[in-house]
Amino acid sequence: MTGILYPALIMGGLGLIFGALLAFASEKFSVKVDPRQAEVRAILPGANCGACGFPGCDAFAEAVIEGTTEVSGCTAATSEVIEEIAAIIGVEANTEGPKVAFLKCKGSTDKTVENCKYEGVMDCRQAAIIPGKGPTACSYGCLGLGTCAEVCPFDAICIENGLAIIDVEKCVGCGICVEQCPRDVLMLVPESAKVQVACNSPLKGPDVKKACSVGCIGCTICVKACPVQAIEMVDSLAVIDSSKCINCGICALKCPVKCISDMRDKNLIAKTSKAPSA
Amino acid sequence: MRLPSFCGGIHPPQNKELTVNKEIENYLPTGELVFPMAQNIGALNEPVVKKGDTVLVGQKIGNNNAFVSAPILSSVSGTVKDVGMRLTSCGMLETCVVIENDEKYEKDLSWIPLPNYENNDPKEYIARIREAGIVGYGGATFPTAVKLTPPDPKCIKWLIVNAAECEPYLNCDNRLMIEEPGKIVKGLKLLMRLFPEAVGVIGIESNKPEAIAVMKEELKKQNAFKISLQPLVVKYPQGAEKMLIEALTKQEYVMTALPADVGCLVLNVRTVHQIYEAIAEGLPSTTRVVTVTGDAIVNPKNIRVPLGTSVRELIEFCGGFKEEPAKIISGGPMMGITLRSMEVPVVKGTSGILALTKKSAHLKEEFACIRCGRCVEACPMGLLPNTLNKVVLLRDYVAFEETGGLNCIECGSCSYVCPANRHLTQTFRDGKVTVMAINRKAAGK
Amino acid sequence: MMSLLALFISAIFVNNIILSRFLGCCPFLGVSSKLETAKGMGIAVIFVTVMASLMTWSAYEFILVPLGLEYLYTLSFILIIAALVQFVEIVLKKLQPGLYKSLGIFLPLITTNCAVLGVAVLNMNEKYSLLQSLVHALGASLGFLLAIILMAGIRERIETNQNIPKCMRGLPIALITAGLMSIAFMGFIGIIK
Amino acid sequence: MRNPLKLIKNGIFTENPIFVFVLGLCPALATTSSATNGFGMGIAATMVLMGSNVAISAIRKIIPDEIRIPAYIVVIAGFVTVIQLLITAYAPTLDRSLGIFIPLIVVNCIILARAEAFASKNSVMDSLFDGIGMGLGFTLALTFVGSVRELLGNGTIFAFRIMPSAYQPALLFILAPGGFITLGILIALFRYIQIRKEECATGEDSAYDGWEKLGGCDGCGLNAVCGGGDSSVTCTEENKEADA
Amino acid sequence: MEKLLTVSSSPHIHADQDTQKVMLWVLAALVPSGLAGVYFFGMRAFVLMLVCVITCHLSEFVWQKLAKQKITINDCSAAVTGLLLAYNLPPSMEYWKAIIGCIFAIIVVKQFFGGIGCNIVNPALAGRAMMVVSWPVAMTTWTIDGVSKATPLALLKLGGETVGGVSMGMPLGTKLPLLYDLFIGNVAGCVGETSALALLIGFAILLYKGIIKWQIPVVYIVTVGILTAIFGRPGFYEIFAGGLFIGAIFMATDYTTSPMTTKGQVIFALGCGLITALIRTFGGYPGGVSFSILIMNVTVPLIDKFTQPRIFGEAK
Amino acid sequence: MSKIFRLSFVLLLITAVTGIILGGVQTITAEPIRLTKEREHREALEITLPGATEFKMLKIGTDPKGMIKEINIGTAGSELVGYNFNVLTKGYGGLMELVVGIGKEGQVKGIKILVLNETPGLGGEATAPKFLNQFKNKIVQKFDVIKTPSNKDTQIQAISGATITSDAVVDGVNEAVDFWNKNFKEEGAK
Ligand SMILES: Cc1cc2nc3c(=O)[nH]c(=O)nc-3n(C[C@H](O)[C@H](O)[C@H](O)COP(=O)(O)O)c2cc1C
Ligand SMILES: Cc1cc2nc3c(=O)[nH]c(=O)nc-3n(C[C@H](O)[C@H](O)[C@H](O)COP(=O)(O)O)c2cc1C
Ligand SMILES: Cc1cc2nc3c(=O)[nH]c(=O)nc-3n(C[C@H](O)[C@H](O)[C@H](O)COP(=O)(O)O)c2cc1C
Ligand SMILES: Cc1cc2nc3c(=O)[nH]c(=O)nc-3n(C[C@H](O)[C@H](O)[C@H](O)CO)c2cc1C
Ligand code: SF4
Ligand code: SF4
Ligand code: SF4
Ligand code: SF4
Ligand code: FES
Repeated sequence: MTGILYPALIMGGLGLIFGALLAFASEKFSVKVDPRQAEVRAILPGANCGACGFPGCDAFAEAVIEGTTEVSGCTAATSEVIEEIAAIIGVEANTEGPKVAFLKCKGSTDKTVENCKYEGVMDCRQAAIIPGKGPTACSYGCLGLGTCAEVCPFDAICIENGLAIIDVEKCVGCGICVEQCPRDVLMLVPESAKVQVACNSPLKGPDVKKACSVGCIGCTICVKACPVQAIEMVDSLAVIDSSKCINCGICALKCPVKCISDMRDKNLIAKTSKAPSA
Repeated sequence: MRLPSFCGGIHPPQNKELTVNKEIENYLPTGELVFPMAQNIGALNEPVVKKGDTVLVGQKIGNNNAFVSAPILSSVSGTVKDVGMRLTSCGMLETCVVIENDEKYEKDLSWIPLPNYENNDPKEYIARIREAGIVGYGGATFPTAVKLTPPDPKCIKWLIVNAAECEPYLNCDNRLMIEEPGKIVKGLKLLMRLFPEAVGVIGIESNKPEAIAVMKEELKKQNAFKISLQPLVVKYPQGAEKMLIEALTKQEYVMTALPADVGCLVLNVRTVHQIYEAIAEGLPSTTRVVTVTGDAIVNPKNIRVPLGTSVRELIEFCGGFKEEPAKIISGGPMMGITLRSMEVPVVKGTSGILALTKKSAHLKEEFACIRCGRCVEACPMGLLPNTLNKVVLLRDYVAFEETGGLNCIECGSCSYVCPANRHLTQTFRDGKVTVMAINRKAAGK
Repeated sequence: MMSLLALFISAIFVNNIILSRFLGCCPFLGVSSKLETAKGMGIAVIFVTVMASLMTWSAYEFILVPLGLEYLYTLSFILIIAALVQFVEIVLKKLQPGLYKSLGIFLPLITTNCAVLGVAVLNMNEKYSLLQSLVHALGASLGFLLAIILMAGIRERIETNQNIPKCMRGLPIALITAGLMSIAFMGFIGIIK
Repeated sequence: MRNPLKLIKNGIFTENPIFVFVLGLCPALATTSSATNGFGMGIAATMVLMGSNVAISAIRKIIPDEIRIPAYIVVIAGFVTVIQLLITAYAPTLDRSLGIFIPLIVVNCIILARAEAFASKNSVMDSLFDGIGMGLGFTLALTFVGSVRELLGNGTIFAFRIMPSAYQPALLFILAPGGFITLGILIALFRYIQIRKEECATGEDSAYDGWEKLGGCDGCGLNAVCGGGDSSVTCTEENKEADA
Repeated sequence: MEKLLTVSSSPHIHADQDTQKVMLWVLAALVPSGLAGVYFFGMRAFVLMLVCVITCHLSEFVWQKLAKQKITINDCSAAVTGLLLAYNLPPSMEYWKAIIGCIFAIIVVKQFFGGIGCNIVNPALAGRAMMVVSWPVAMTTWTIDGVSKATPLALLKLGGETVGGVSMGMPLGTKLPLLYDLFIGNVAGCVGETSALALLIGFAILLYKGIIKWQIPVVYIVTVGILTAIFGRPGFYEIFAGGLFIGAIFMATDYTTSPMTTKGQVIFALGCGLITALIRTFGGYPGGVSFSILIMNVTVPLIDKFTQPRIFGEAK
Repeated sequence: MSKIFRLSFVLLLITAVTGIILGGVQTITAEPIRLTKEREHREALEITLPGATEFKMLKIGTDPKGMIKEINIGTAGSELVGYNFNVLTKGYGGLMELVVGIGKEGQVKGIKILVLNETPGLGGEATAPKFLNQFKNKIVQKFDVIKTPSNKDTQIQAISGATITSDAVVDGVNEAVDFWNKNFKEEGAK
């Protein structure tokens, strides 16, 4: 009988001692952790893209709980997710309309002039530090070496014909590509703004013409054509104020060089949505 | 005796023999001249002439009142043909004043030697240097007048003339010393009036025996006992300011410091020469000596050129190409920038025009780093180029800054030696630009 | 039989707890991607292993053996280790938050670290005296520290390498690295006779 | 109750403890110098896994959170000791070749991980089948690794000579380094097949980044224990339904 | 413009050296010892070299094809690995074992880690170590012309300690070879390691071409000499025995697996020397060069971390 | 406070129940384990000392090297067959334990290796009869290891590639022989 009694006693004794010890310790030295952090983390998209400015989703979740950042700080999250997070931590979410990236350039290889050969690292940022901000004739357009495609955490960009093509279905508007593009030729636009000027060159018409056949020549026809005065010229480049634009698309029709994109244009939609993911 | 030098560095083939014995020739351009408004570090100049104006040699055509700036002066007489965008050596269209040369070279007569310059208050020099549009000719084109106004002139102990000319191929400084040593020594003497505590040091790489002999002679002739001449080890980048100061004064300073912090002021040979001309001869900064060379050029030359002359004219003056050039470079082969067209003007910073054939312009594929350590050994700044390269390509700019990437002086030594042919320096340029942009943004916030 | 020094050296190099005994592999691979954390983990393991060796040795000699309950060693050792670790963790969190931040986060991982229990069991199997047990525990955990630091150094170098085939990144390549380290460490065989 | 077959399949393939979670490495490395040893270890661990899963599931309601870990460990250690006693009594050869690794089943990360992640949340029957599945997955993996190592390092599998006798076995594979290298390569292969499968299924390049993530904290497997349990690793009800 | 100009970042000139040239020079420096090997051990040694070089190249090619990577076999680094591995095998080694060693070296040690420049241990040495561990008998059997011989180091080991007074079954009267024979390589040993003279010629070539610096080989060899002397062995004789020369000159200097800075390299060489002396004197293997270098290879990332050069202008 | 009580109680319960179960299992398995151990022990003795039917453990006298762990005396009926020596010796991978049986005349009657941590395929081959049979029925003062085929009784050919292991085994056997010579020779000769 002792063969069963002793082990039971010894083990029971050990259990009693450690149980008491741990219970005592956990009572005495308890530290509160916020369970909401895990909850928030769980519903975040989890791309760890860093666009929120924090080193990963975990850090963002912590910051949200601590209240040191806006709930909407996660650019990758859809508005529903943001509302959900807001519900968890009990604040009102401030959600603007979703945004997508847009390329202000139509200068594909067949539309632009080649005036030098580039030798060096095949990366837009690296190429942009050589004289002329890169090897393309236009110093403002897309270089087409694909830095944006590489950094996009959602595989929303691919390079075709020397141009970055954005798949608006995949793009969540995190803005990483915008930040990394050395030519500043990408911008975030409201998803609802369907008409955009696809040129980034502030140069005068003749200079633009020398480099590219689809660049904005600053003719101001669009400015005059716009029924709601949403377009103005900045340094001989047309700029559309999306808050005024009513998506009528007249400017796109009138533009003599066709450098205004109407994203409802059938060809374009077909092209962007079937863009293979790189 | 061991000549002074610095740690690291490389020994590229000099190729100076192409022009070392060619006397400086004067060239007077025939076509239109183009004057970019951006020719110096600091503020951009605004054109002060309009289309149709007539201008004289030495007349101000671009100006800015900002502290760090230097005016642009016309190098020819003629009429302003246009004020607009032209391609410049930086590869972009930039605002330029274009002047139709009337080939008369009429001078702006207000340019006369500074009266009584040897005895008056040396502070007046500074105004003259600025008005003359003088910037550093060593490559960085920093407005010299600014450089000569350190917060405390007394702390300057060394006035260093950078005559290293460590870039292969180039000979413009070398020829200037051989042909006009008097002006250089006199210019330095003038400057030493500004800095009473300072001694003058002329640092020359020992591969220029003729220049060393001539300058020594000249120093003796002029009784310049406070000026010494120091031959230096032939090693690239001996002429880089930090390396030169280390070689001559055994002092180092951190990335964020200026030479003045260790009591030094470094000026290029031609800068000193030009200062003398501006003060004593009333000649503003309208010309510069350019070495046109390279294995694609028929007849390499050293040429004194009016600023604004097109590169194509210069190359034609040298007999054109004997072989198809693969690269045309403004400056030396190590630091110079490639031109994408010959239709760009010579500017204040153009020290050479180099036309390289495919053979000598090393065009090879990049391979994986084999960790040979040559770049580390070559880097005069004590950096780890292969690591920096890796982090930039991974876009880890924070690591780039932490690893000391901002210290890089873009000398290109690492890329030169890398057997895997990695484009190291290129990535550091991106790293530096990006980190500085990030920091600026952070500071602005 | 062995002198203490020989025991110590052999525990670090020759019979390295990870590279030749395969104890503590999970944390060795899991926590070795950064040098800093590897160091923290290694130090935490040293602390816990030595403490645990002391306690398990005492429990074995003074409780189990007198009562003839040797077969309960597994159960009592692990209970002691688990309680020890959790207790230390709780206390550290409260009293030394700084230390907790640097070391404490590794503590929970150590409960299920084979190395700690393994060393305790080895001490028992080899019938080490208390002093020998402690020296052995210290040597073995130093061996763990050495291995994990070397591993972390290597992994920091290869982590970002885009040339490593995709399916090999992370753990598989870490395992192969461990294999190569283990081959190298075979060179120490026989140094301690 | 959930589909037992599914649970078992889950343990063998989808959530294979060795190849997917990369848990329980010590026995997977130390006891796989031959197929027999690997198999023996696997069976021993399976027994413990089944027992502990059932027991923990049964008492999950009465265990307070604070002493969860010690309680689980006691249960597990109990089963280990039982197995150990049985093996010593009835399979002494196995006992000798597995040596210290039998008591070390206690700290085998898989067992505690399953206790935490599954048994403490699910019914007794489900836990039993989860234990069987996981155990089988573990056993199969160990046997497989053991076979490969034995084949290369001794020319045999389960002591049957396979390689021609001219083949002088490469001892490396039954020694420590061979363990690491073989396991590393096998895991890589497993992942490669997974990636390929995904690519075939979607016709796209795989975004199979889970593997990369596994290299970090998530891959540690101790995750479940340290409280950083990732919902994608544990086998919660929602996940299962989504699976089905 | 007739033809487009090339634009690029500076510098625009480049040293006349690339990976391929470096590797070809290493191969050239290995030729003398190869000749010595063939002279002393016969044509079989030559075939062994051929087999290894071809296998290495082929496995690199096949792997890169399968993994859809850039094919880089032109850089000849695989040839260096193959040749060095062959030099480290006993002349009687079976070919199929050598082939497995080569495949291990190239695929597992080099390509798994990302190919040239990315491996963490020396591929040739790891290949050799794998073979030592796998087939210890074959790797320590030295048959020349059908006669089994002992290497000088094995003899030294016996001289150093008589294991339980057991005569190790050496042919009676076996004596240590003369220092002269040792120097020119007329002793038992691996294909390319015996002739110190030939290896020194290779060293001279490498130094002259600036492929390697003198620090690692010299510090390594001197450390071994001094330490073994301290441990009571014939230090000077010792350094010519075994694979020390080939290891110090060709293998410890492998760029990829040695530290980047000179300081780091000296530490690395000291470590190699120490471990070699320890293994030779106390260890289970007669020769410890390959394992010492492998062990130190593993520490290279840490050495590199702690011997970074001082950034110009910054205080130490 | 009640929480502490509750926690301790639950843990007590679990551990105690586990303890009881284990105690039960132990009680059941104790006997088979003892039997297995005994059987193995006896088997080893029988193999190394064929002919003997009964074994009795002897108190160990003085063994200066501490290598001898246990000595059994083997008899068949009242007839002395020989002695079994359990010897500890140090091999390549750690301690080895051998049982050496020595007959009345001092001949080695059999060897069994109980604990072996050598490399499989190398030192592991020490258990092979090819190696162990070399000792059988030899009456020798001291065995030597050689690397070539042996031609003398005293010479034992080493396992190829495992000289250290071979040395260790021979050392152990020598120790047993030595001990026999010193302590039991007279008895055996009687
Ligand atoms: C932003 C900037 C500020 C500078 N400020 C000073 C200054 O205040 N005083 C001075 O003596 N030099 C100043 N310099 C000049 C530098 O010290 C250095 O002489 C110049 O950049 C040319 O050096 P480099 O050709 O080696 O690049 C400044 C340079 C830069 C780029
Ligand atoms: C890598 C490197 C090499 C340089 N080489 C020279 C040179 O050979 N000669 C020279 O005058 N300046 C050279 N410089 C520029 C000097 O650092 C420094 O800017 C200049 O001497 C200052 O004089 P300045 O303001 O008159 O140009 C070099 C700069 C760098 C970064
Ligand atoms: C992986 C490995 C395992 C080894 N295992 C043993 C062993 O079990 N027993 C042994 O005596 N030597 C072992 N050795 C040692 C070597 O075989 C050693 O060279 C040998 O003992 C001496 O060679 P020899 O027996 O031919 O004289 C091993 C070596 C290696 C590399
Ligand atoms: C000086 C020098 C020594 C080398 N030594 C070796 C060597 O010992 N083993 C080897 O596999 N490759 C060697 N290589 C070739 C090459 O560097 C090696 O394959 C790389 O480690 C592959 O990443 C050597 C190369 C050089 C330049
Ligand atoms: S959009 Fe910008 S980053 Fe993208 S390819 Fe064009 S230039 Fe490069
Ligand atoms: S396209 Fe740009 S904005 Fe859109 S998801 Fe990709 S990186 Fe973010
Ligand atoms: S370019 Fe920068 S990193 Fe390269 S050698 Fe020069 S200073 Fe060093
Ligand atoms: S020189 Fe080139 S190959 Fe050598 S370490 Fe530097 S980057 Fe790598
Ligand atoms: S099984 Fe995970 S640490 Fe040993």
